Order: sequence, then structure tokens, then C-alpha cells
Amino acid sequence: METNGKRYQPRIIGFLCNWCSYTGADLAGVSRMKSAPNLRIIRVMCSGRVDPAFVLRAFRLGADGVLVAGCHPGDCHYKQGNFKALRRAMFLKRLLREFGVDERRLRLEWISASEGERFAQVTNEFTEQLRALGPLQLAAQPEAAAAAVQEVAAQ
Amino acid sequence: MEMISLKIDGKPTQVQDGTSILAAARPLGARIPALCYHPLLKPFGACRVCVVESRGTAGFELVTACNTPCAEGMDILTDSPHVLAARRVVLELMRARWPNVSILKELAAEAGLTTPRFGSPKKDENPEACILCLRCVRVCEEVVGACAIGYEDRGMRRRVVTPFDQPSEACIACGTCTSICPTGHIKLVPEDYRGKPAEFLLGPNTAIYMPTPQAVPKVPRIDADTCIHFKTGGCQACIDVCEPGAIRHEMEDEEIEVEVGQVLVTTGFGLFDASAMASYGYGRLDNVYAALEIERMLNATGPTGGRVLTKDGRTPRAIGIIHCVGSRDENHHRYCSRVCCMYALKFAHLVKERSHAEVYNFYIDMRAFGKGYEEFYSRVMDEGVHVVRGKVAEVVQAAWTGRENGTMLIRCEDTLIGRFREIPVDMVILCNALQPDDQARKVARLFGLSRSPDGFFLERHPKLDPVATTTDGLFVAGCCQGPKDIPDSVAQSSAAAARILATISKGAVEIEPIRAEISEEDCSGCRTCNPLCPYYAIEFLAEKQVSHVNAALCKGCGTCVAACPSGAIAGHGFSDRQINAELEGILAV
Amino acid sequence: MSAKPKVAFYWCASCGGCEEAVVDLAEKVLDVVAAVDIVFWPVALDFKRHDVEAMPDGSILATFINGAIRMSEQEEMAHLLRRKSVVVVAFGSCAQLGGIPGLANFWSRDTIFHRVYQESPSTRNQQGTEPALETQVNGHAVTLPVFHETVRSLNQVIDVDYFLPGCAPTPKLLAQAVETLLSGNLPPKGSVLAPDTALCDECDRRETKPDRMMIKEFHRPHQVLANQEDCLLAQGLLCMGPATRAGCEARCVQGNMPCTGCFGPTSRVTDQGSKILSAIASIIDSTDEAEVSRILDSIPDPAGTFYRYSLPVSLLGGRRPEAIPR
Amino acid sequence: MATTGRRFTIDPITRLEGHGKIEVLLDESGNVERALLQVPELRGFEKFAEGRPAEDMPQITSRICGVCPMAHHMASTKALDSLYKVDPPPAAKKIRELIYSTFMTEDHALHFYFLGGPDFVVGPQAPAAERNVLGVISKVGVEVGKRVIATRKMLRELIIAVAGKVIHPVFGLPGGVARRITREEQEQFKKAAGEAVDFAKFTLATFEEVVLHNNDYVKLILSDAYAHRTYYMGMVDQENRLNFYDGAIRVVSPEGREVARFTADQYLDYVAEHVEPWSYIKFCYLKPVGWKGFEEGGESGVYCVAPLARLNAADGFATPLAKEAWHQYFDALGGKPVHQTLANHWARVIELLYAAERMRELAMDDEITSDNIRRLPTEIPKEGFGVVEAPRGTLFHHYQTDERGVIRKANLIVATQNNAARMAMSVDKAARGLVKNGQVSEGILNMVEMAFRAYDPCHGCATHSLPGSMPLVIRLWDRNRNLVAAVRRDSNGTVRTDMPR
Repeated sequence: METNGKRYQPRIIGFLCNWCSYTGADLAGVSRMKSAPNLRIIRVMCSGRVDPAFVLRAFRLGADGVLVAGCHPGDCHYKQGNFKALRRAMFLKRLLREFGVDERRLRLEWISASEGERFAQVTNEFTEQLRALGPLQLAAQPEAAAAAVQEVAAQ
Repeated sequence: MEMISLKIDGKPTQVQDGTSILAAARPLGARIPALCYHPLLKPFGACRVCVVESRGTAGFELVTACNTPCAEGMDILTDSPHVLAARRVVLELMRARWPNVSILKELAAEAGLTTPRFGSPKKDENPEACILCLRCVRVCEEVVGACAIGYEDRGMRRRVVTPFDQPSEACIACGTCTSICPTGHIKLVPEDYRGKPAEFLLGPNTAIYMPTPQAVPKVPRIDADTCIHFKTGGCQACIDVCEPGAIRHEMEDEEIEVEVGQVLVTTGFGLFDASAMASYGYGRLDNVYAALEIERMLNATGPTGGRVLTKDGRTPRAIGIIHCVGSRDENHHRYCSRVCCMYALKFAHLVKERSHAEVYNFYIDMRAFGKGYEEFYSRVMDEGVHVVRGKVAEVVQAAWTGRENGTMLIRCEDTLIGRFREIPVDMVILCNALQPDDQARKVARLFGLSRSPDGFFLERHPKLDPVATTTDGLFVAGCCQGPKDIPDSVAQSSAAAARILATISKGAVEIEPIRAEISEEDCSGCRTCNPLCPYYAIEFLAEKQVSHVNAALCKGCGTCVAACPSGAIAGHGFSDRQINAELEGILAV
Repeated sequence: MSAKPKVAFYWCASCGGCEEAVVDLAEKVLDVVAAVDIVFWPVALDFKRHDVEAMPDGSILATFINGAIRMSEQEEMAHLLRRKSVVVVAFGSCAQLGGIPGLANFWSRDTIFHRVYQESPSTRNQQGTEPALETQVNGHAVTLPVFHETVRSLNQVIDVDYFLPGCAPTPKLLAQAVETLLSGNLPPKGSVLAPDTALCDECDRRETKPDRMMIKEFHRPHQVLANQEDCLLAQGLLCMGPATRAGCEARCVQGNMPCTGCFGPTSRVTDQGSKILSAIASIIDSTDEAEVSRILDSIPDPAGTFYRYSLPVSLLGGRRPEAIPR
Repeated sequence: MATTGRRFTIDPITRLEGHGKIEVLLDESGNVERALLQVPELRGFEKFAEGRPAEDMPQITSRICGVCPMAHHMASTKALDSLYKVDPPPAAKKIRELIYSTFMTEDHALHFYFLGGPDFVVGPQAPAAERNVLGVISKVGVEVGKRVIATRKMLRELIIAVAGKVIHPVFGLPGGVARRITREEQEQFKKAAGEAVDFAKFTLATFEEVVLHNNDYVKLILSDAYAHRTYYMGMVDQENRLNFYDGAIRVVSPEGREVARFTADQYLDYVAEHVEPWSYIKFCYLKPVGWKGFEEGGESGVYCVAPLARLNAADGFATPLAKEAWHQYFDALGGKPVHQTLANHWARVIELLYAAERMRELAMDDEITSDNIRRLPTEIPKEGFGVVEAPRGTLFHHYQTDERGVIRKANLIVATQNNAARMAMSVDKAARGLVKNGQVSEGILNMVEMAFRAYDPCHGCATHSLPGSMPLVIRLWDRNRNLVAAVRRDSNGTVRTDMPR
């Protein structure tokens, strides 16, 4: 999709678990793999740390998509964290639907530390998908966002 | 127990009551032949070859020595005319039925018998015919205790059989019957024999054996699967013969729990099963060997004493060594097993050293990367080993008759000359790939190790931390982490050991400051977090009605932080505030 | 003019329940009347907007505004009262969070109008008449205030000093709030004038919570006979208590019904809905996608349930305009 | 002042989903051409109910009105019974009606002493500043005032105990109620009910003494200024006796003939709503008769609800004291139907007595402490209807759901909407009677105010005036949209007429 002549560049937030996905991303880099620059990574210790509020806030602050990536089921460094992430993501997708936000804008992936290639592929694929979906226009609630931002500042 | 005195061939002797005449006579040098008699078995008196003359006041009688107990004042003759006549007739009758059985021939000759006068309706020409001594049936019952065989019918029609002539369930394939049979009528036939040295097939062929000639510790062991005792509870003959009394059948496997602070995982590798590549004929063609089998064959203490032999015992004229079997192969393992090139060259070298066979190495790339390896490579070249650069397409049987001496053809493309070639060989050696052990997955789960796509255990960082894992106190070394040769394995495990010792000597463990903390005044005691902690670090303080995080147990995953519905749990290191600030930042532009 | 501190009450898009809460001060209402000078209370006293406009800015000590902001005139009054008041208190769930009327943010002005004035089965309206900002009646232009596209909480329209939560706030909390304001030592700006722990803290059933609260299936209140002793969440009823600020003394739970979250989140949580979602998802007792999805099916309306009172202040705010079914 | 159209300020009349406005439009000769009562607010519950689980509706719809939340809660709960086709156990029905009667008692008490009462008890001529609960108290004595407050408090606390909350209760579920009543609570109810009945008797006595023994008041009540010959609607039991909680809806003609008798699920055949572009409220009318504008008489579908209408629509009461009062009422007012709007007050006090009596009956019934308080739904939900008599009139809830019981469509007809047309007529009538040749009689304020108060208006719903006079401003516009006059009562209660220029 084209916006003012330039190719539309979706903004993606990636929450990557420290042990698998973040290392995987690192590997992708070490292995000189090409992946879209649209993904902006936030490292967390475990995908289980990802509070659904982070995802919503990311959307509120202008992200067009959010990627949550963790270890493969059974390989979680914290045994079960990724299953919590899975359940939250499944639930969150249902919620997004009701808010009229395409659930594909939230993506949960299992990327192990050795899957640098997969990381690159997911990133590129997701970027293309979001490009096809176009920019996310949330219900205009500037005050809400402002309030949220203030709180962050206040803490 | 009272003693009995009697005379044998005029020699007076004393024996314990109940001793058979045979047992009493043999020590005195009396020559009493016997067929059905065996010292381990109860006397049976079936063959009647052991007849002797017993003189008494009322004249004499002929008795079988094996099952007639001695009696006070007996006067026994073992080679009187009566005895010899009677024995000759017995043997004559047996020979009439089994003319070619060697032991009967010998005894007959001894008894001065030439060709028998009789014929037999059941004449059996077989030199290994069953002479119905029934030692086998009795040993199976009396010693082995398996009772796997018996006999049917009587007189002329008697036969030794398994129940209902079916393969006997009770048979434990101990082979005792074969060894006790005087004519070699019973044979032990191992299944699925593929012309390999027995040790690759049957495992130990005796119940007590030495694992390998160079076993460490160098002590024999009992194979419970083969040992009669573990099957029948009987036998234990070994205990009688072992003077130091070193044998303990009652010993059992036991699990020993050891509490440790750190673990070094060195569970090694598994071998690629070459039969998966059917076109190379492993398991199908007689003289196609896997690398480890050749290791044994080339071993001075191996089954062939280190000689290079084909199945039928000839020295091969030409040998093909195929590299990268299962390695560097899209269909099997994409990685290089790293050790094959060098051991393949070693084989070539040893074969050259011990035979005049031509040696062909079929390789994709020759990887002689280590210290001194390249030199070894050129040396092997100088020894006249042929190398063909190309992946072998298939190995086919070229010879069909015995006279063709089992020649095979190796078909491949020689990429250096760009030609398709067929090379005849007598023996093929396959260099199987190294692959993760079958148990690797279990081990990984047990220790919470990650595995790379190829299935080997994952180190913390491929460059910066190749011996540690993502779990503190857990290290990996050797081929369980990836294919490597001995020097590399030694180096890696030494490194790991050093790391472990460093922590031990420090005596304290540093844990990350990343951790969850519950604020008591903020916690409502809703207990949502309680079941979430994988380390059981969250406890509920009943008296205060709030939950509490044990800082020592908490690993800081933050799952509880994200879950706390009233935001009462602070995630130090990755707090909501920090992450929100990150979000603000990266989404600001 | 008396020296008594001046206090004003005003209402926007609300149900009058907050007003009732004031009346429920019962005998205390007289004390309040005695202690302060109520200068504006359209529901009760006869003062007009022009009276308020006449007051000097900041002459009112405290104004309690309840109700969400839906109509243009409510917005105007809010701004006016903000100017005139030292302290503005968002009084009740609607003013603090948007409240139940805020659920309208799942829809647009047009869809609401269409439903109410055209589609409703009892409505007879062939001409498709709808209320208009300006109508000609006998040649006179008669006007109506603007119905905004979305519902907003008070602090999304004006700067709010304090929040008094609840639908409706309990007389107890109201009395405390008035006391605090009169006492002069004011809490930090932005404070919510209620306890800052979750409801479980004051719930009689807390003791009955199991050690390992994992849930295999959720029930809707009408599907089971919940016992009157044990934690409702443990009984599989979706109780918002763990994610809801205390202060109501767990009245709904005493009525044997789960908390619906009218007190909003604690000060440490921005988005009440996503927090309870996270908590609930965490304690679902399954790692099998199909089963989890089956369990989630037993919660028919997550958005409307988790944001029952806080939709306008939620991070997403409401349904994306483009996505509103017509 | 050509721009006055833009200049006017919005002043609270009383809260009709926001603030009410009255616009009086004059013709050339300066006589009233049209007087409009505007309701300038809407919240749209019908729409945002969609997608919500049906079982949450009793709690969501109660937010329509924080003053009579119990009415919505109960109508909605009954709609769920019908939605799931589940009949509550006897105990549950009794508990519901007990709580509902308790609520009716305290709400009517609220109106009589805090809202409507002042007009009479203190007196229509008294300065507005005195016409509030304090005025009432000073008139009838502090003791009484305390008693009023104490009684309401007692009743509301009982409701809290059983229904969870009094402002927005939670105990209603399809097939019954969520919570048992304990023996202790029953004792409290017995005690409270006793006091409530005494209180109601006392209130009726007060009303008779203060109002009925005062000819001016009686005249006022009977005066034609507040009379509209319309249809009347109310709920009745099998014997056509007035009932708040359950029964059939009965409609009588201006002549008092029964013209319709229907159940909740038939409401669409009898009730319809009319839309005017100048107000956010919809005007109800009888569908079979049809909408003929804001007109009286049998030809016009305009009808009336709430106490006056309920007594007109019923043939009596089920409880002794109320029955007695009923006869007294119609004897004094010349038989059924009574068209005088102000009679609402009297009718309301009688209803107060009935509610208290009914409460006492149910409190005495030991079955209310039964454990069998709910029957679990088994049917697949599709459509449900619920109706109750709210203090301010008949209240309809109508839901359609999917098979999971999630609301697809909701329709609500709230009490005061039924009265909207008749109320508008009262305003118009008052204005016409009082504005002549551009001259405004100051009496217009009281008159209109009295008319209003009598309806105890609670537009859609959530509408009450608490102590004090109903704040009011009326603007008069001439043909050229010039402000002729703005009449308002100021804070000190004195009436002021602003004449531009």
C-alpha cells in the first residue's frame, strides 16, 4: 500500500524472550540474515512477562502490530511461562476482535535460540501482512493516551 | 555314612553306600564305556553299553554299571568274556541302526566288532544321528530346569522332540543340550546371521564374558539375559568353579541419588543407522560394514584378530570407504560430522598396512582441519590410497556365484574427471554420521536444556559461552553439544570442569537482581499469583493474608508480575515503568 | 455571603444514583448542609448557570461532578465549574471511568440514533425523524444540544483533582471525602479517595480461596447455584474483585454475585480490563490450545465484562470507528 | 436582539436525562402558539446492551435510573425468566416481591416528603426556598422529619442486606434470586414492615389532615387546569387488583372502560413510540388508537401511567387498609376515572400504604427463608419480555438473544416515557392559560411546576428533583425569534421577569 508516495512502513513492537527469541534474533544478526527494519524489539526475560496492557499500550502509542515471541512449548527457560503467554495472547485476540482491531495485528510465535532464520522470516512475513492490513486507526482517545503517558511519567 | 567294601576286577575297594558301580570302577582305571551316562545327570541305564559282570555265591549276573549301586562283598568283572560278548551285541544292534555315528564306530572297534550282522528297518545313515541317549532331555530338565525338550513314543519309534514339534517357548537357547549331545545331533542356530563377527549380532555368546578385550575395568560380567540362573533360578555352576567366590547372582541395579550444585552433561552421541540409506546395501549385502564394526575388525583383539577379512574369510582385493553417510545430506543430517574424514583415512591407512587391498575413499570434501591432520592426509595419499571426489550413488552386488567371490560394484560420479564410474570392491566401509543420542530429548527435558534444530544440546552462546547453558550451574561438553573429535571433547570438558570448580571454590552463587517482589500493603491476597510460579517461590502468608515472594527462589521470569490484577508485584529489572518507558521511546519516532 | 466553604454538585450523563448516594447520607446530610454552603445543586437547589458564571473564579472550594460527558452542554458546564472551583472531584464511576454509559463507545452516534429512533420495534417513525440540533417549529428555530460521537470521562474533558469511585459511591466514602476536603490537609492531586488494594482485601470470602487457584471452566451466574460461603472466582464465576479497588465492602459478593468492577483499578494499574484478562488467562488450568479456547468460550463478552465501567478510559478507548457494524 | 437564538443559556428545569427546557412560542398577537417541553439528553442503552450477556442486563439497565434502579432490575430479571422460559420457585417470587414492596415503600416515601409533598404540606403559596424537606419538617415537626429519614434508612439497609446494593441491586437472576434470606433477616423485615405500615398510615393521615381538610387544596386538585381526559394504564392481578410486581397490563378509556388487557409479551401490539425532532425523548401512545398529536380524549392514543393511572386502571387493592383508602379516594374525587393530575399525590400515598402492607404480608411468610431460591435455566434462550410497575409507571423490557444468551436486540420503554405526551400537554395547557397577549402571569411558574411535580417526572428514567422548588425558567419568543421575556425564579425564591430592552 502506498501513502504519500512512499511505501507504507508499519510500526511493529516485538516483545522477545531473553533466552530463546532474543538470542534467535541475535543469531539472525550474527548470521547476517536480512529482516525488515520495521520491528522494534523490547527484551523481556520471558514471554510470560508480557502484560497484555503492554500490547494495548503499544497499539495506543501508534504501533500497527505487536509480536510476542517465546521459547517453543516445553522448552521455556521458566518451564511454563510461554504457556501463560499463549493463553493471554489467545484471550487478547478475542478482546481485540471486539474492539474492531484485526487480531492478526497481534502475533505470538515460538522462536528458539537457534532459529535465527525463522526470526527473520517471521519478521518479514509479519511486516508484509501488516502492510496489507494498512495502518491501525484506533478510536480517537487522545486524552486517554495522554493520561496513560502522564502516569508512566508519574511513576 | 557307612562304607562298603567290594572287589572290582579283583582289586578290593571301599566306597560310600549308594555309589554306582561305574563311579566306583572308573577311578580304579577300569575301562567301562558309556553313552547315556553323564556325571552331571542322574543315571538312566538306557544304552546298556556299561554292562559288567557281578559274581555272587549263586553264580553271576550282568548289570548296568551306571545305575547299579555297589553292595557289600560284591565281586565285579568289567572285561570278562561275558561282559565283552554282551557289550558287543549291544553295540552291534546300535550300529545296525546308526552305521555312521562316529562314537558308535569307535566303541565297536574297541569291542572288536567289524560289520554288524543285522539290518534295521529304521536304519539312519546320518553321521550325526540321534542315538536316543536322552542326555539332552535330562540335562534340560535336571540342570537347566527349562524342560524345553522331551521324547515321544517308545522302542524303535522313540524320538527327541520339542512339545508338539513347535519351537519351544520354554527353550532359553542356552545351548547346553548341544554341548552334551554325544553325536552333535543338536545344533544352536542363531537367527538373522549376516556374516558378521558374532559379537555384533548376538551380543555375548556366553553368559559370563568380558565386554571388550580392552574393557575398563577389566573384569568379566554376567549377562542376565543369557545366564541360566536368571531364567530358571537353577544352575549357578559358575559359583562352584570360581575359587575367589567373586560371583554374586543376587546383586541388582540400584539408583543412587546424589545431591549436586552443578551438572556437566556429557551424554555423547548416537550413530546414524546406515541401513536407512538402502542404496548402500548395509544389512543387505554381506560385506558392507559400518565404521564401528570395522573398528572392531581392525582391532588386534577383535573377532578377526585385526585381520581384514570378508565374511567368507578371504582377504579382500579392493575396499571402498564411503564418507558422509548420513552427514551433509539434505535427507538425513545437514551438518558435517567432523570426525569421519579423519577416521576414514585411518581405516585406509590400516587396511593398506595389513593387506594388499586397493583402497578407494569416496568423499565430498576432504576435511583435514586439525593439528597434524593435513600431514596425515598426504601421508595416506603417498601410501597409494585412491580418493574419488563424488557422492556414491549406490553399491550393488555384482557377483552371484560363489566363484565370483562376492564382488560388489560402487557406482558414483567422479566430479574431478566429470565421469560416471563403477569400481569393483570386495568390501565396503560406511562412515556413519554422528547424531544426537536417542535419549537426548529426555535428557534435555530433565535438565531444561535447549536443543538446536539438529538436536544437539544448545550452549549459552555459540561464540562467547560454548560450555555453559542458559541454566546456571548446568554445563555441556563433548558430542552431546555437537559432533567433535577427541581433542575437542577433552578441551571442552576441561573448560567446563574449570568453570564448575571456579564456582565451587568461590563457595557462593551470584543470582541476577532481576526478581519479583510483592508489596505487602498493596497485596489484596487474591492469590492469583500463587499457582503461577514454576519455582514455588510465592508463598501465602496466612496470618497477614498476603502473598510473599522468596527472593532466593525467584528467577525473575515476571509471569506473576504480568498476572497480578492489582499491580501489587514489582518486577525489578523489568518493571512496568521501565517497559512502558521503552515503549514510549521506541514509538516516539 | 457566609464564611462557610462553598460546595457545588453537578451531574452529567448519569443515572442519579450518585445523587441518591448523597441523600443516603441520611441524617448526615444535615451535618453536611450545616458545615458547607451549597452554592449549586441543580437537582436540589434553585441556582442557575448564570449564578455560577457570576461567581469569581476559584470561589468554590469543591465541586462534585458525577456522570460521564456525552452531550455538549455537559462539557460546557464541566469547563465552567472547573474555572470556578479550587478542587474538582469526579464523583462516581461515570465521572471517573466513563461508567456504564461509556459502553456506548462500542457504537457510533449514528448507530445509536438509528437503533433508538428508527429500528426499535415499538417505534413508529415512517418519516425517519431524528432529534435535530435545530428544528423549525411553527417557524421558530428550536435547538437541542450536541450528542457527541463518544462518551468521555470527566478527566478526559477537564483537569480533575480527586476521584471518588463507585457505582454508586458509598455514603461512607462520600462522608470521608467531604471530611478530608474540609479538614484542609488534602491528599496528592489525582488521588482516588478510596483504599488502594483490590477488593479481595475486604471480602469475607478471601479465607476460602484455595492454595492453587486454577480454573478449568467458567460459569455464568445463572448457570450454577453458587454457594454463599466460598470465593466466587474459585467457584468458576468471573469475579472482577482481584482487579478492582476496594472500598464498597464487597457488597455485590454479599449479595452472592461476583464483583463487576465499578470501583475501577488500583492506582498501580492503568487498564483494568487487560489486567483482569491477564490474571484470568494465567490461572486457566490447561496448556492445550483447543481446551483453552473451549474454556475461553465460556466467557461470552470479555470486552463488555472487563471494561463494564472503564471503556472510555481504556487504552483502546472503544471500538474502532471503521469497525462499527452499521 | 436578532441573535438571541444563539444567546440563551441552558438552565436546569429538572433532570430529564439531562436538563429540561421549556420553549414557549408566541404568535403575532403575542398569544401562545405552542409550548414545548424538551428533553435534551440520550444515553442509548437500547444500543449498547447489544453484545452483553443477558444475565448482566438487570445490573446494566438498573443504571438507567439510580433512583428506581430496583424497578429496572426487576423488570429485567423478569424478562430473563421469560427469555429462559424458567419459572422461579415460590420462595424466589416472594423474596423478589418482598424486596420490591420494600423499595416501593421507601421510594414513595421519598417522593411524598422530599419531592411532591412540599407543595401541599408546606403550601403552594409558601416561598420556594421553604418548599423542601426542611420546610416539611418544620411544618410537621422535627420528630417526623427524623422518622422519615430513619424509616427510609431502615428500609434501604434491608434492601442492601438481600440485594447486595440498594443503588443498583445485584440479586436478580433468571429463575430466581442469588441469595437466601436468613431467619434473622426475616425478623428484621417483620419489624421493619410493621413500622412501615404505621408510617404509611401516619403519612396518609397527615395528607388528609393537611390537604383534604383544606378546601383550597381540594379545589386545586379538582381544578380543570390539571385535568387531561386520557387513557390510563396499570398492572393488575387476576382479580384486577393493583399489583406492582406481576400481573396483566390493563388499559382503561377516558370513560373508565377496560379497552385492553395484555401481558408483557404482547406489549408491541398495544404500545408504540412517536419521535419528535425537537426532543431526545420518545412519546408513547396506544398503538390501536394511534398517534393524533398531543391531544386529549378517546380519539388520541395519549395515555397516562403512575399512581393516578394505576388506581384508575385497577378495581381495588389486595390489602385491607389500602382497599379502604381506595374507596375513600374515589368517593372524594367523584368516582373513576380521575383525570386530575394533582390527584397523583393522594394516589401515591395510598400506594405507599399498599406497598407497606404487602411487605408485611410477605415478611410474615416463612417460605421466604427457604433454600429453594432458584431454578436453573435449561431452555435455549431466544426472546424475553418483562414488565413491572415502577413508582413512576409501567416499565417494559424486551430482549432478543443468540443461543448463548447474548443480547442481539434490546428495547426498553421506561416509566415516564409513557407520561411524556401527557406531561407536554400539561405544559402547553398551563402556558396557554397563563400567557395572554405577550403578558406573562407570574403564576405560570407555580402552575407549571405543580403540574410537573405531580407526575414525579423521571424521564427515561433517572429523573428526580430533590428538596426545594423545581428550578425553572421559561423563555417566550415572538414570531421573529426575539426573546419577549424570560421568567425565572432566582435563588432567593423571588420570581423575576427579564424583559429585553
